[in-house]
Amino acid sequence: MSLYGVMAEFGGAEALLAAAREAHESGYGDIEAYSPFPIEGLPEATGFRRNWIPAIVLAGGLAGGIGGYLMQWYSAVLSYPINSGGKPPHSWPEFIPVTFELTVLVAAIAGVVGMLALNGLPRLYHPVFNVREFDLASRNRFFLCLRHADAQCARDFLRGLEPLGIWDVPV
Amino acid sequence: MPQIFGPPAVLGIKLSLVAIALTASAAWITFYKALPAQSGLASPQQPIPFSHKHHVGDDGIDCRYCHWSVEKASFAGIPSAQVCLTCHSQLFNDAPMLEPLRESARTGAPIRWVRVHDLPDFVFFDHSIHLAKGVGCVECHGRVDRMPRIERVASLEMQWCLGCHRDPAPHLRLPQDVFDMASKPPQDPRVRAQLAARLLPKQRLTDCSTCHR
Amino acid sequence: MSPIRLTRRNFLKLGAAAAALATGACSRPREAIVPYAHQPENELPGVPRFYATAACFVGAAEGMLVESNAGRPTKVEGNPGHPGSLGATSVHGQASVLELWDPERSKVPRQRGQPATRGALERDIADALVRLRERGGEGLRLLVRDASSPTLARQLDGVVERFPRALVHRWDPLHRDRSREGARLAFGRPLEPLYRIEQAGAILSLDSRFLDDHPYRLNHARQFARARMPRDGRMCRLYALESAPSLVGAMADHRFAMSVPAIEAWLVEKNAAYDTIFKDLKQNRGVILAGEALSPQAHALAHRLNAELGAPVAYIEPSERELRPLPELVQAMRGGAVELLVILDGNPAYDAPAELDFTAALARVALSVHLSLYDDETSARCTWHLPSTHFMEHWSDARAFDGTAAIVQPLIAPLYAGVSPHELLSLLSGEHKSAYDLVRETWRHIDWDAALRQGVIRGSASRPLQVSLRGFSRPKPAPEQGWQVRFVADEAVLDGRFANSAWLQELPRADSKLTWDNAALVSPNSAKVLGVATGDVLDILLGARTLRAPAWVTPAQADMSLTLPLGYGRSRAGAIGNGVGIDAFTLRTHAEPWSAGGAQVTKAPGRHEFATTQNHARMEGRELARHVGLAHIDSFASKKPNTSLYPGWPYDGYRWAMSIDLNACIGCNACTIACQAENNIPTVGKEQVIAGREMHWIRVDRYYEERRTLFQPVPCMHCENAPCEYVCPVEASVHDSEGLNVQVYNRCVGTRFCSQNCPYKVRRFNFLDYQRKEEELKAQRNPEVTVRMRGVMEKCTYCVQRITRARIEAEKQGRRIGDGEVVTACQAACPTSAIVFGDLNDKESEVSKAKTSPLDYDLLGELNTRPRTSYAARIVNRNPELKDG
Amino acid sequence: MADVAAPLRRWSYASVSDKIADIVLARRASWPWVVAFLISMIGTVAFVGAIGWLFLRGIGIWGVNIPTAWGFAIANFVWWIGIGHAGTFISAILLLLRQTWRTSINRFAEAMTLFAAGIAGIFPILHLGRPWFFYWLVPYPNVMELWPQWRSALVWDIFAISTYLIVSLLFWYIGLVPDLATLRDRAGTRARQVVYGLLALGWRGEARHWARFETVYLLLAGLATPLVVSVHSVVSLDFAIAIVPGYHSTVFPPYFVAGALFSGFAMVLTLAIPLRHFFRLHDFITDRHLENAAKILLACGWIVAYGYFIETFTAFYSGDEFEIAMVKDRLLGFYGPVYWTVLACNIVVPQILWWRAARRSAWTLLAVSLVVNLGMWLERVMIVVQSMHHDFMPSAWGNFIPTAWDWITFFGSIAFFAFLFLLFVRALPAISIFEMRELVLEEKKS
Repeated sequence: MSLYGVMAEFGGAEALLAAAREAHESGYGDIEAYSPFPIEGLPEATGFRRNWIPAIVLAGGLAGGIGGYLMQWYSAVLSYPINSGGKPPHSWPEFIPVTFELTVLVAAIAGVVGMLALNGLPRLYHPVFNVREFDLASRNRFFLCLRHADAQCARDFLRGLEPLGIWDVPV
Repeated sequence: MPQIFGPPAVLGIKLSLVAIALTASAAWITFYKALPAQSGLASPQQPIPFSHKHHVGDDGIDCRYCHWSVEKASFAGIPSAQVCLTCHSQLFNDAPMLEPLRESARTGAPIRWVRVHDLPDFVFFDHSIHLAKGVGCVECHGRVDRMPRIERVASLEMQWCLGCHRDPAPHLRLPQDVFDMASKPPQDPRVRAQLAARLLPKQRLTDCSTCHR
Repeated sequence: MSPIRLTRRNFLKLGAAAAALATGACSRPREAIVPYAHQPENELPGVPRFYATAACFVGAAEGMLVESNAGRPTKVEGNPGHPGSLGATSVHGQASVLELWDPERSKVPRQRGQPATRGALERDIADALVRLRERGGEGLRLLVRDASSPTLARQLDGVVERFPRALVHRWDPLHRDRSREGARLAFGRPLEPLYRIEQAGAILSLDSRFLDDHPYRLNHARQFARARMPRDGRMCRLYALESAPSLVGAMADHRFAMSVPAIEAWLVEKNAAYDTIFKDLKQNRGVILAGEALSPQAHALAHRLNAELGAPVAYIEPSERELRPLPELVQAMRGGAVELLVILDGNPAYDAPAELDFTAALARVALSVHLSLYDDETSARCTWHLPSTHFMEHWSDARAFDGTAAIVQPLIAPLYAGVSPHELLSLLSGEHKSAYDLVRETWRHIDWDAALRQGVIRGSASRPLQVSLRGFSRPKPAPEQGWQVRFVADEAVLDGRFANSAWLQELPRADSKLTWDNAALVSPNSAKVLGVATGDVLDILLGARTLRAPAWVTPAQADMSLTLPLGYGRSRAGAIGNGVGIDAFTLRTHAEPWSAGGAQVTKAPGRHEFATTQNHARMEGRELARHVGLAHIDSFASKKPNTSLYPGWPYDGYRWAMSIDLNACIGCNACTIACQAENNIPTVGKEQVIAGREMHWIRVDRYYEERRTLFQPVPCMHCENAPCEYVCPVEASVHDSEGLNVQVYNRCVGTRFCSQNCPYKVRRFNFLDYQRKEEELKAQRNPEVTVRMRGVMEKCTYCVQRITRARIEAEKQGRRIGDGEVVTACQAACPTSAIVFGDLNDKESEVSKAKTSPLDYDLLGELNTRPRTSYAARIVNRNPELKDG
Repeated sequence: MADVAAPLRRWSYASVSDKIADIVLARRASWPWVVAFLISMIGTVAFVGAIGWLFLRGIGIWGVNIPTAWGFAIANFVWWIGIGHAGTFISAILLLLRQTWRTSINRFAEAMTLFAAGIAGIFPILHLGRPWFFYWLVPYPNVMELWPQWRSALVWDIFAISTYLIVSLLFWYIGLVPDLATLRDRAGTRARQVVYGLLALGWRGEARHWARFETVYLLLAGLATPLVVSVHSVVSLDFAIAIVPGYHSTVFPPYFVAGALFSGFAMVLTLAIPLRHFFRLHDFITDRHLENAAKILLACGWIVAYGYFIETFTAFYSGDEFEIAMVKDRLLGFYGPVYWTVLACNIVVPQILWWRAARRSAWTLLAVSLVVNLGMWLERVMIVVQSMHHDFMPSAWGNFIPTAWDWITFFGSIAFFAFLFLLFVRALPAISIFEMRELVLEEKKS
């Protein structure tokens, strides 16, 4: 049977972090670490490099702001200019609030959508859920999963880290 | 922990999402088709199967013979039973399809035609001024001389009105052409300019108060 | 034949409910398009036609041009050629079209309350006549109200000819017997004084109400306005002594609130003020006007004084002949001597003098027939009630106060099974002629078509007569004991004949701004004496009769005297008028019809809630309704606004604008109701008025200042920098290229921000669905104006429908709209031409000229709203030698 | 701030998770919850009924009129929006300020924000004369070729509020995802597994996911911060751009924002105190939490007081006759009592918070917070109504008298709010679990 990876369970954040670092140094390329809360340094330890989120949010903000202003300008000046209270069609000071709101709105949506997309979520079915003990990953247990490595070596390596347990993760 | 969602479950969820999307769009399209502008009011059954094609196209009767007030009033005028009978007391005077007409003349009870070109009640349209400025009948009513049964060719939506009010020039005819079904707006830009010059400024034509009171 | 436009217009309102639920109804209901079966002559669908006619509301005819849309009378305009109108209309003239369409008008003849046929009635009458014939008409009595119709007079003669012993009586609760009697004393014959107010340099009004309910009020108003125009530093000065609040007092330069006996005493005793005033009158060709409430002796004295002054007044025959008085009739009725009583119009069971007890007497009449518009109090007590046709439904004729005759021509076939007075009379005279033939006969020798076209019969005015004074006794003022009770015709419902008119009931009364009610008017001092405030209830004991009435405190009222407007407390007026206000007729006697002394007034338990449209009477030092002394006109500070950050919008087409002359405005409310009729403005009812939701587009604000009353008509100002517009989120309140501040009803979602931000608070909101649903009333509506549904804002449009009509006509002929081609409804109705409307880009237009006046100012101009509507300040012309008043 | 979390020493990852999750997963509901829920449900029914009648008959069932065409609806709107501020303020601004004590109250504060803002959003629509056309305020291509009128503050409102709602919702939901995963993994029944499973989007807590998660969470906080300030500034512009005395005032934006936080924190306390009492959360929501909230309350109270003062001052300083008349009327006119009640509730009463004892006594705080809620609502009513009823033209002056429907709608909205909040408490973790775990870790370290 083909394996998704080999998984080890740890009791604490420090243990997981140490394990992840060691696995990384011993040349395991594809490491996944699961924890019930974010742990400082863990992503880097598992080889996480570039975070695109800020760029996406910025792009969204710009799009929202510029788009918003253009929309107002088009509708009030080009599409149907109407004399409202004797103010000029292009009353730019009064276009500011909507422009600002749209900047924030689009930026926020872009950020969230971007995050989910990059995280490949939503993903309801995932091999790791096949491990019975994995439900503790959202409570008080910490898991390390080595992928695309010879299963036997991985098991041996992990056993060296003194985990609470080791499992194969079937696909 | 056992998987909560096996691959089939996930597939099911995805499919149902697609289904929801499809039904929603379908519902919207049906709703949109039901809007007055698109709805089947375009060519309803009339109490008498009156054919503009026959009267205008074949017999060549002028619009104003029946719609007599079109140049003088906001309302074009619908011919009274008498007007019809000026001819139909001689022609087809016993045709069964004209019975409603004869009855109306007899009893004085008017014929209830179904309104085809129906504007909302907060819109005030005036036929006379449009004709006076060179907007021909055919511009809004289409080639009625080819309609066995009268039908609506324009949506009569505000955007449709605005289309002309914002840029009238291409829709203007020479005064002698306004009642001519076959006529075309003059192509010569100078003539067009002359016709357009007789209009109020665009700002006035697109004022709310031009059509709404 | 149901006119197409009618069905189309009202669909909006009918569809409202549906739309409300169906969120913008996705498919419109099928509409029928209904042509005529037989096309009437020269009738253009969608183009209104005007027909000249006339009607009597206060004793003499008011000429009018009635607008007819596809055969439906929809609006009344004045007839410029008619002396009783001069182009203006009274509030009653405007309301008469609603009266025509009132769904509660009587529709069928009734015998003792049960629907019956006209045939049966005619048989009854015929039988009675046969019996009466033998006794030469003994026991046949007729009772009429308005007798100014020459044809009617002719017919009455006919009846008397046929039945020599028949007697014709007259009862009009608003009669003018006092002035007639006064003239008889002074000149030996009953005459009417025809005042040339325009030529008067000064006026002394002795409680005359010559602008309020005088038969010649519209003509007086126009003359008065002219007289008040300053010419080379001089203008007519008005002194008013009044026992009840009146428009005259409000316009006066010197105003004295005095009871009727006090006025007569003042006239006889001649104190210092009297001398000063008399001197002024002498120097400036003044004239003295005496009111109905004064005794005949006082009238006679006034005539003599006018003669001494060489006052501009002529004397003419009264427009209607003298008939027998009511008491005689009642006596005969009580004696059982009346076999057949025919009552033509009028409502004596309700408005006859209390002590006569007309109702009881009526019970003793064998056969009584009542012809009236409504099935009212009298109808209920008569053997027969016969629905009368409305004056817009029948042929007749009528005389103006100056005698000028006019043909009353119908605009529409009778809506119900009604007959006209003429037809009923022809039944009695046995000639069985149509009203048309009868009227034609009366006017055999005139140019009939011209008479119809012009609405007047040329040269029919009565000639001024040479009169010579005779000796008569001076008035002996009754010593003032107890309270004086003053009865006045209510400015809205008159003697109650308009009690079922929602327009008039909701029309804010000039002085009190009270709607849907009448009250006992009390002066502040008297209120202190009684320990009452507005809304407290009073018990009034007069002679043997008592009345409980709510008090209304007004500074314009004389001390120790109450004013009771007549015409309320009706029991059979209809759903609108029943039980509104208190019935002052229950205190009114034949001997003291206008003012009675010796009353006892006490505070009664309980409170009464009034519906008034203006809760605050003072200006709080703000410069709103401005006035200036005649001498200081040049130093008047107009305070026109300053600069703006934004460049102004160009208006190179037309620049519509309005100017309202506060010096001319007499606060008569004609503009308010004319606007209501023209623009399909709904009435909302007493509760909604109390809630502060009245809908009038042009209101007449009333402020008190010292002893002065200031009127200020306030329509939409059509500001160029309109505060209402930039706050509207959906572009429902916007400016058009001619400077109109337009309200697009069909775009309005009802945020009401526009009203919040309107400093003038002239916007009106349909908080509920106010439009009445009766089919008859739909027929009255103006097809050129959208009927607004619930939830939308509305306001004065400068009568955009009239501007549009004029523009379309002008554009068809390829010319500009000329000055005076667009006349707004309020402007047309105004008796004093206080309102001018026109194009500011036309430097020659009336409005442009008006705005060059040194007195021209913007309301709240300091807000820089740049209103298109501006005002000319009122000019006060006080007599420097006279301190008080 | 360490001592805020001090009591957590007694707790482990597991116990924290279980304690909070069990509030939701517990089979049976506690009787106080049931009672409260029933009451709120009755109120909600009344609320819906009143709305139905309103749509049927028209806006006239309320006391609004000319001149006071705005009434309770707008006052309620402003009040609710104000309450809706504290949540995002706590979770966003305090996050940026590294105020770890926020962790245990941000979740339900955000929920409160969502519900309050949502209810606030209903009122402008109810307020319309023709509510079924409310969407005309939103730009979309249409057959009339018409657009919203961008100069109107009401259009700004639509954008401000919908933006605020959406951003708050995202912020809240993103924060929930890891906890939803916890609930998913601990859910007893199949049904709950599915529901929470779907909501959790298959969250696994993978390290890279956490990294992106934290960035976006931080950025959202950064975006939400100016948003909080902008929303009530825009709301205040509904009044400030008008020319009417009492509306037209430059102090409004800051004054409204302060007022918003004021009422917001009052509401946070109103909810937090019963919450921690009935669910025994004293270790998470400590007295220190309450005290901090109380301090903010006191501070905001003074800013609001300044607002009241400066308004009156500038009126007289300006010498504008209309402004002065308005202020005189506000103090001594028909609505004078309202003004003085407002001062009592918003300025006098909160002064008790100078005393540590008062700040640390939960029930005193609850009382104060209720008084402040009332005071702030009255303030909104005062601004909306009193400014209008005596404006430029004395001839048009009039009073606004609320009808029974006005009151039902107001109290109904409160009931509806309670209804939603009670549901939330039973359906979702009222305290952020994963952030509590972080705190536990920190406690271990220290």
